[in-house]
Amino acid sequence: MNIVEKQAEIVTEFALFDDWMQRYEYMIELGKSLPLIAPTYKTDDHIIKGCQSKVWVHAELENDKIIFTADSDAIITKGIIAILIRVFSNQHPKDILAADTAFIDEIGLKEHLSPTRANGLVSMIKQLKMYALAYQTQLS
Amino acid sequence: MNIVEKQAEIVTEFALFDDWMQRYEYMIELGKSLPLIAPTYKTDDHIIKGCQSKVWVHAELENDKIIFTADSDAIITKGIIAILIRVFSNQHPKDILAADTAFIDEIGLKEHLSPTRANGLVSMIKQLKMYALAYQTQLS
Amino acid sequence: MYSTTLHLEKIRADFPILHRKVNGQALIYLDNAATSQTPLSVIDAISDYYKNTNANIHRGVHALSQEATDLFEAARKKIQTHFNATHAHEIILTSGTTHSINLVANGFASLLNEGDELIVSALEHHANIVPWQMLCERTKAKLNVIPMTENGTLDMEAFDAMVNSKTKVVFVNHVSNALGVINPIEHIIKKAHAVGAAVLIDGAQATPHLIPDMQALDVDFYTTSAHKICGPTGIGMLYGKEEWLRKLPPYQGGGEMIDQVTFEKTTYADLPHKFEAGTPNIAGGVGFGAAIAYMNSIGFDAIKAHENDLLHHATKKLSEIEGLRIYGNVPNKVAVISFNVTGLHPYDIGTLLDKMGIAVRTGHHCCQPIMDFYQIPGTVRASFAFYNTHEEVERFVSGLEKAISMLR
Amino acid sequence: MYSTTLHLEKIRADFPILHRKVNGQALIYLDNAATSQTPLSVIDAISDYYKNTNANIHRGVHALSQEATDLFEAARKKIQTHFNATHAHEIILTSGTTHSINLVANGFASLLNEGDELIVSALEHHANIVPWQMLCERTKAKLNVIPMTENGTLDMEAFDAMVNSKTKVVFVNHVSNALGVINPIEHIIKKAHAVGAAVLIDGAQATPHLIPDMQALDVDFYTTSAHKICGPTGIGMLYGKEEWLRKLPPYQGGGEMIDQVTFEKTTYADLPHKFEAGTPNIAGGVGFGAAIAYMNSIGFDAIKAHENDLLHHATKKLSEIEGLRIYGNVPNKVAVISFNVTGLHPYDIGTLLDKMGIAVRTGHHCCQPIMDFYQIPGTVRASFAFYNTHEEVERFVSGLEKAISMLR
Ligand SMILES: Cc1ncc(COP(=O)(O)O)c(C=O)c1O
Ligand SMILES: Cc1ncc(COP(=O)(O)O)c(C=O)c1O
Repeated sequence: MNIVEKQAEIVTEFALFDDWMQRYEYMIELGKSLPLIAPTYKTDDHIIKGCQSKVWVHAELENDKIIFTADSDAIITKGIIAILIRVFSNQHPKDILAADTAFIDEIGLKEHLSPTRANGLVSMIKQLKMYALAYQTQLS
Repeated sequence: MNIVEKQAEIVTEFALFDDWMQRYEYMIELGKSLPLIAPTYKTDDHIIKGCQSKVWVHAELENDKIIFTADSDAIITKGIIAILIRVFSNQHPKDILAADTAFIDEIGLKEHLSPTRANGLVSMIKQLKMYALAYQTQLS
Repeated sequence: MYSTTLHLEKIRADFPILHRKVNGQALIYLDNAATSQTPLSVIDAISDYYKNTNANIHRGVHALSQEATDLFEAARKKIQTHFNATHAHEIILTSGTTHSINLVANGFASLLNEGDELIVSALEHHANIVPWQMLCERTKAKLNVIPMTENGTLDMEAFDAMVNSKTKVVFVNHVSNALGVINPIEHIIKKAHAVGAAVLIDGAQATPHLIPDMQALDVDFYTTSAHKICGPTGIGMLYGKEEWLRKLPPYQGGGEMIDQVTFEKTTYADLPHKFEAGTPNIAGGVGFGAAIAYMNSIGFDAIKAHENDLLHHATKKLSEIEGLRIYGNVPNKVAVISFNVTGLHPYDIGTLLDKMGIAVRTGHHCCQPIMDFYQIPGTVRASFAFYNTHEEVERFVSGLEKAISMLR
Repeated sequence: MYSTTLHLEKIRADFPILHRKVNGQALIYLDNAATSQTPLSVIDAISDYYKNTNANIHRGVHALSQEATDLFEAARKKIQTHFNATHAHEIILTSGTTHSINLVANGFASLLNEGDELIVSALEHHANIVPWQMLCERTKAKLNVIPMTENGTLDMEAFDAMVNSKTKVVFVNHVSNALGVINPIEHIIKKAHAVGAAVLIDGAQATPHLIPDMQALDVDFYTTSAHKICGPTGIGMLYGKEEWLRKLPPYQGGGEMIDQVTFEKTTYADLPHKFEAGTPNIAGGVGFGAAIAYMNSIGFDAIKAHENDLLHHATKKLSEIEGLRIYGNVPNKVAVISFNVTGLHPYDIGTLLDKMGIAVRTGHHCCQPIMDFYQIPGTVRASFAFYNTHEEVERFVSGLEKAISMLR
């Protein structure tokens, strides 16, 4: 599946829920399935700034595609990064760079999109795209 | 005349006027009759702080009564200090210290009574009373 | 189930924001330690100022300027009276607690020598740490820290042992914002004065709950922010004893704070203007005065009684939740509850409570040293004001239970 | 006889204060350079903030805190756009021009060495003199003064000769508040940059009348106060080029401006927070944004055209009065007229005008060096805004004539 298809899939899943409780419960569920970062990468230079909780992200290139792994000490944050990784992992750097993230709004997480500092979603997306940019440069 | 009588006299004079223009014209007139300070006393240590215009005041004791002289570079200020001096000059220190200054309000100069810094009336009264206090201490 | 000491329905009508919805739910505002809400009388005082009196103050001869000056100075006077300062000119109007503390710390730069000692407490807000660290860097003075104990109080034996003839300034908050614990400032002030040290008390978290008496405390500097006590943002006060304010050099240079300016030499104005450079937050000052008046119209005795009710009610209920730990759960505290639940991150709890319309603060509360002490990333902090109700406490507790069950 | 460029009746309806009486007369407010009046849209933005959104900003996870943060940051963005700064984080929200200049002057303390030179102009407001004098005292840097000429302009030949490789900072106002003269800042900036010096422009008196373009000017620091441009008191901005803001150390210590705090070592937050310690004037920031929006809804071209009309009309009328001298009566100026009448004290004129409901400012306007240059105790200053009318100019001139006849 490409990025757009994955986003559509997630939007469909979230559309099943009637209220925020179900959405958050599902997000917490997703957090538990997050492909965990190797402990050796859980260092300060893998931390994403701008979150009230700690988020570590690591990226590796496999067959010209980026594989993301991550972790967080907060479970909702873990759910959010899990959603992002489900969309962006195993994709070409250039596709990651080109992707838009309007689906976040559609799944009812709009409040996390504000560029303020309490939540880290904007910083997370930025960081994932930074990795993509780095690998993209390396590839071309 | 004692202080209270002089204040009453001034209030009576000002009661003749219908509007602020006449009052201010009379004040300017009074300013011109101000008993002028001797040039040797027109020094920085005779200046009253807190006026936008400069006001110099000098006090001398004659027969246990204080004689005030003054000057200002602004004519309205000169009028104000002239009124004060007319009331307080040639009086006993203890009477000056005891005097209240509500008559200022009665002659329509209330705005000058605000303890803010642009006009100096409050500072002037304070200064005249300081002189009175100094001489009073000297006398007793 | 409204409290008997306060007419809460009437009081809540004074605060428009308390009637709004958040995420589809009636707002329960329990973030009062971060900033308090603003009653209509304060909002109106600010609006009225701009609609009727707005002018730059001091030195203006025209009527508006005089009226605006009078309003601003009347506010200073109200603040003086409220805190029982000896003189109105001992009340410096600043932009807030942070500004006040920086003003004092900067002023001591010229009064300290290498080897002098300063004492801070482990319970301080960053605003009462960082300015002094900057001062120590500039002067090579040494910063000593009163350690905290597991229950969130200060180790006063350690403090007593720390004070000596080299001690020059002691700065401690009256009430800890992260924990709500009231510190023994009377003792600290006496002890510091015995060696000739000055004491600055950060009262940002005390003034919403009690009235500190400047003369009775005999404190050298005391500071707070209007926005913590129903006033507007951008204004606060620094109380300073006259003799100390005369000793300290001015902080910022500009208009109002000067007597004479030439390029060769500048002399400074008298108190309080020496420390109030530039156009002040005039409307803010007027709003600050209105806030003090509002709080007093409610009455601090009634405020204290009601808040204590809320505190005890909430503490009791929370204590029944398994795995919940309250930090600083001591008798001598204000209506602030800082807690964690085993295995859960404060951010997760705060996020879910927010979805239920309940506003609490999560994180380090600008007190990283306290978090380091407990080795936690932060806490959930519910802080109450006199306009909160027992029903809100109930809804908060059941909301918390729901959040916990979702997260576990 | 309303101006054709602006719908003045409609505009004046936005300002409640313009309809009040002073000393029994309709107010004519000609003290706009001291502070401008506040339109309803700004007053309402502030009230609405307190009624609907008030919360402490940044780091709060709850909805109110997020909304308040968004409002505050949207204001920053509006200001950035208005002044065409490259980045929003180059806009530091301060409590006003005085605070801004002190922030920069303090920052240079660690960047200067003995023997370095600073250049100030003879036309500056005390706010742009005193902080630098304090800096010179701390660093032993030397303060050079660009002299002024009899007509109120700067002696640019003297400036050109003054700039050299030791010059580190040049600070000049865009427009002189005492005279209204527009200074050749483009030339000053270029010349200073040629020797690697930084330039701070005090724009407090320019921003009510024109839109300075940060990128086109290539200026290093630019500052103004919201209360000069229809905004609230207690808030202002410091624009700083990113590279300079990174170079300068923080000014005040406290919450928000830190990254990590321990008693051993504290690291600072990123721009703009590094310079915004403590709870900012949140409502003030929101009001500042609303003021910028309001001014743009009128349009600066229209503002300029109308103000020039008023200026020329008033200048022509005043010039006909015997013994009246206008200081800084040059073509390149904003709508400010500073004058004296032979033999009369400005205080007397101001006092009598006030009795007629006409608010002008008298005194040294926080520019004692200019008064010393002309050897006068002060001037009468009438400063116009876009909401003033030709009728008001007429009434001001005839009021002045009446005052003069009373005083002579
Ligand atoms: C040119 C100039 N600079 C600085 C200031 C100081 O501004 P504020 O008092 O708002 O800090 C003013 C305002 O009087 C001014 O006109
Ligand atoms: C104890 C304490 N000190 C200082 C501050 C800083 O106050 P402000 O942000 O109003 O400057 C706060 C507010 O958060 C506080 O709670």
